[in-house]
Amino acid sequence: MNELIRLLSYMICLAAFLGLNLAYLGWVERKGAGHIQRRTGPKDVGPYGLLQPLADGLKLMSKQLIVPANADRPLYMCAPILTMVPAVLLFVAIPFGEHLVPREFSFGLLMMFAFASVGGMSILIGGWGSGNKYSLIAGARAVSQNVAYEIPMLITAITIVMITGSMDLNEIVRQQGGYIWNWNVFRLDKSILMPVSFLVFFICSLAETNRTPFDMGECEGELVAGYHTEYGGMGFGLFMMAEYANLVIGCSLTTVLFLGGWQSPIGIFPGPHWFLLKMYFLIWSFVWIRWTYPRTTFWGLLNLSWKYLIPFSLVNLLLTALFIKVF
Amino acid sequence: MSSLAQSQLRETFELNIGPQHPATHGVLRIKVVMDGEYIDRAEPILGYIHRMHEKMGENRTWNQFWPNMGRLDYLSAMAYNHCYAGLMERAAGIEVPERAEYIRVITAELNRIQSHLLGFGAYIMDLGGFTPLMYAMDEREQILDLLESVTGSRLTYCYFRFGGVYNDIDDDFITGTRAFLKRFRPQIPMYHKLVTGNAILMDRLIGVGPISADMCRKYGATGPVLRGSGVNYDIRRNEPYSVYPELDFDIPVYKECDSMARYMVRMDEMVQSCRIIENALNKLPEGPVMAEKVPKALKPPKGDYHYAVEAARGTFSMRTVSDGTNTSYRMRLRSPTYSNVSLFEEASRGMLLSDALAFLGSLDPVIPEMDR
Amino acid sequence: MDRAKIKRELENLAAEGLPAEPPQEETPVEVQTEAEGEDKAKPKAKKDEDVPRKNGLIETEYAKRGTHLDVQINPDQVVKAAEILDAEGMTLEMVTGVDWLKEGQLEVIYDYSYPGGQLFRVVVRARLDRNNPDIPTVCHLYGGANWHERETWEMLGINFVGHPQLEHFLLPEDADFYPLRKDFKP
Amino acid sequence: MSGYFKDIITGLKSLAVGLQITNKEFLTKPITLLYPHESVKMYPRYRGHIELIKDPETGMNRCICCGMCEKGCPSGSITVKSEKRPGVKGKVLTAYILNFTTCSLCGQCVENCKPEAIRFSNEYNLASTRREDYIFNLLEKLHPEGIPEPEVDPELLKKELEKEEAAKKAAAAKKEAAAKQEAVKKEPAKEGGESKAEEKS
Repeated sequence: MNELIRLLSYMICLAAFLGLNLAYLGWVERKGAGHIQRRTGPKDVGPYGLLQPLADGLKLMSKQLIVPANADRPLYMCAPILTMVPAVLLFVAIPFGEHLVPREFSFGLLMMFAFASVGGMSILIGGWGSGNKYSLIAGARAVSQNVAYEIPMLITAITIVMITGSMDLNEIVRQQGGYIWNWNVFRLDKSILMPVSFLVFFICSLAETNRTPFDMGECEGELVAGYHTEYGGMGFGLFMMAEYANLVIGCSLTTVLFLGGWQSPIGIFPGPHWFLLKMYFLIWSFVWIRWTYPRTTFWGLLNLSWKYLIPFSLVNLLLTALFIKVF
Repeated sequence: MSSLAQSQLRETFELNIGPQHPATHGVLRIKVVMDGEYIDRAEPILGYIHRMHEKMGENRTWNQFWPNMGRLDYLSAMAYNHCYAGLMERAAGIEVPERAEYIRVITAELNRIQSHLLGFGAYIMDLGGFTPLMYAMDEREQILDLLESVTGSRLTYCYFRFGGVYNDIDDDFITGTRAFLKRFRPQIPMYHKLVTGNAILMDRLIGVGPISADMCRKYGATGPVLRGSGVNYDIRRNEPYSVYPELDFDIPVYKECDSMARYMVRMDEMVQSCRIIENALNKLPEGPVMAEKVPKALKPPKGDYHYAVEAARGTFSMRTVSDGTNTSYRMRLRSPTYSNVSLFEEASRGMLLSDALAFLGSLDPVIPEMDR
Repeated sequence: MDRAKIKRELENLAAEGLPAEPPQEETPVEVQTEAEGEDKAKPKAKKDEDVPRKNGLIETEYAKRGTHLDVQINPDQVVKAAEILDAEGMTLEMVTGVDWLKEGQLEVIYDYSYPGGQLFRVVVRARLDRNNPDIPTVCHLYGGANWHERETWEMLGINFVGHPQLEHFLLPEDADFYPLRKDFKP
Repeated sequence: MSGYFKDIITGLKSLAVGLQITNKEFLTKPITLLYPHESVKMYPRYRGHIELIKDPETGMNRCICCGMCEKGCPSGSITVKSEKRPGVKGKVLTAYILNFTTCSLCGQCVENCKPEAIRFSNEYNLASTRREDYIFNLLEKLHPEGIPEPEVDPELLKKELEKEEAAKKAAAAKKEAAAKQEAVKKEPAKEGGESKAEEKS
């Protein structure tokens, strides 16, 4: 009974946290973009435009859902929901604080990767189901991109598993306690390439979340709006929210694996606030990157993965194995 | 070309890029036969914004044709005004006061910077970077304000007249222009740092869309496209008009023939335009801005006349056949984008879709000018 | 680019196409200069000007016309002319048509310029019969002529024989009129 | 191989430079002009739609109804309606209609206007969903409180009346004369006709 209440309260809290994040990350992005571009961003709806997400949501919800004539109706309808489900589900495994975990899995990392690949699948379904050539190209691109970037991401994650000897996310964080040099990014004693592997993981999470410069799935310069060209109203809204949910997940995972999760950099007052601080800093860097760089080409993207990221992560894996064996 | 394209078992599909597409800047439509991500054949389809300016020229008096000149290339309307003024002055033998010519050059060059700024911003936006567009727009607004203070309009200028300009520039404009130049000059290195030097952008532009000098010649491509292919051809130098021979500037030429070269030509041209403006402001003579004795109803003698100027996108030339009346018998407008885009079909064969759009952006098409 | 060579070859070409009577090169030049030098208020030599020009080459004054050479040749010689100019590195800037309703003729104008430093502009023109406006295409020499010829066909109904794609371009697909012809009434 | 690592390093460096620039811009103040809350500075030469100029002396427009603006307009957007009034010198403008939907603001009308009766206005924030709202009667715009009647010059009126009178008289006299003449003419014509008929017969 106790467990049930705990789970229920977690569910409610997570839903609230998620909802707030999804709504206000959009606001953060627009405001950030505005200020980076010498503009002000949303301003008129509420103070500092803070009610803008509400207005946007209302607008999206009041729109008619249109199914294109030559769309595959069931696929078209279920794709936005399918993107949202894994994104929400993944929050179950994330340790926000030492005791603030909805559910502690001993294989949390594995579950993360398993569900994350469903996201790419749903993009393909959405692109295919729309019956639009642009969407189809976008869907095909998104899948090959996800596949290409999951490899270095997984290999890098394996090095962490090798260092910590655990797949439990909370356990991984626990091992990074103490001071800042105990974070996995700076664990040069385990592998001298650790900062590089952090960079690899960071780039991969950029690519996995379909963010600029890797937004091949929706590059508007070429494919109009990519896989969600045909979606309007809440269909589009769900895709957009899923993007932000994936953003939160990606940044949380990076925080957990490399930046010590809820651990404090100075050794005192560890707790969820550190986690959120780190996560939001990463999210901000995602936004910052998005409004700074142009998009790569599809070929450039695959080149980066196969020529740079995968060799680096493999070398890193070998080095780590060597270090662990020798020392 | 992809190995797929060469194999027997290829499956192609048609993709319709445009007329409403974020990368076509207006209403250009390109019918593409795609082979996966590769372009098998691309055919630009024009005419979505065709307004038949040439026929309008036959129905309006010479004076009444003025507003049309601002509506061809709405981004560098001054150069088009300049061409028409030059054409009719050549035909009717009108001497233009020197001050007027200097004012024409200053405004036309300001307009050229403005056009290149938007071209640069929009091009980077095509490539996915949204921020440079906003910075470029910021600078562009300054120019538009300056030009508005003189001409009264922001985009579709109708400022030149046969024998001079509509009204004189004032001291506010001169100080404003100087202040703008001072403010604008350091921006270009910033653009280079933010955009040109960016590894992602270099990856996208270098070696993309090669056009040889000979291909440019065959297709009549001009402007930054030609100069990006290593040909030093600029009407301002090679067929000097107005007071350009008296001014001090260089013609940027790049030999790489790729999209990056064309992009760099535009960036360097902005610097050169700054030089021209500064130079012209220093040399600006006093005097009237309108020639005396310009007849209200112009009737150039019979025959046909030709005049060419360097617009922001290349050679804009006009050929008019006059039959001695107050309207033209035939007015032909040769727009640079028309020729520049005509080589897209040949050059884009076997290109990746994303490269092809990067290539199209490097041609910097302005659709209303192309369709006329 | 060799100006003298271009001039000589084009002159020969124009002379080739002339009918058997001896070519009078001097007269058109005079007419032209006379017309230029005249005060526009009183067009005196009106009688002479209304007659269509004879084939042949005229050296025009750049400051007044914007061109250096003005050649009128027979329609079947335009490809030859394009070959001559192409060999010298000239570029085809535009192709235009003019409808001379009174004379019952259509005129095709080719504007050539030189993109290699020197200033040199050549106009090649050919007069066609209005009822039978056929002229060979120069597409195979100049790729850029493709669109220009297509437009000229569309606007004036000049049929470029051998053009790969004479389809509607700027006008709607079902347009069955030639808007730039002088007898076109919308 | 060294090129491989060099590429990575220069690439990362260029990316970092880009981030630096955008960060700097993020921290500087935005330049947006918040349009509906703040208004744009208008230049005196701004070309809005044309308007009639009020003569400070008479409080009337200066239009002499020559129709040059109407003729010069490339798009035929201007219609000038005028009439002759007794006792007023020249024609009187009754309506100056500008069809702003077709106007291209080229300024031919302003240039053609000899008495400088029209100029560009500074009005820029016109908005409407109806086409008819852009067909302005500039005379009404000049006098929103109602179009004043032109002043009648009594002397001119007198003169005109006299003239009219004289003209009437002259006309009457002419008529009479004409009638007389016709009567005179008719008879010989009749005669002629008859004679002709006679000849024919």
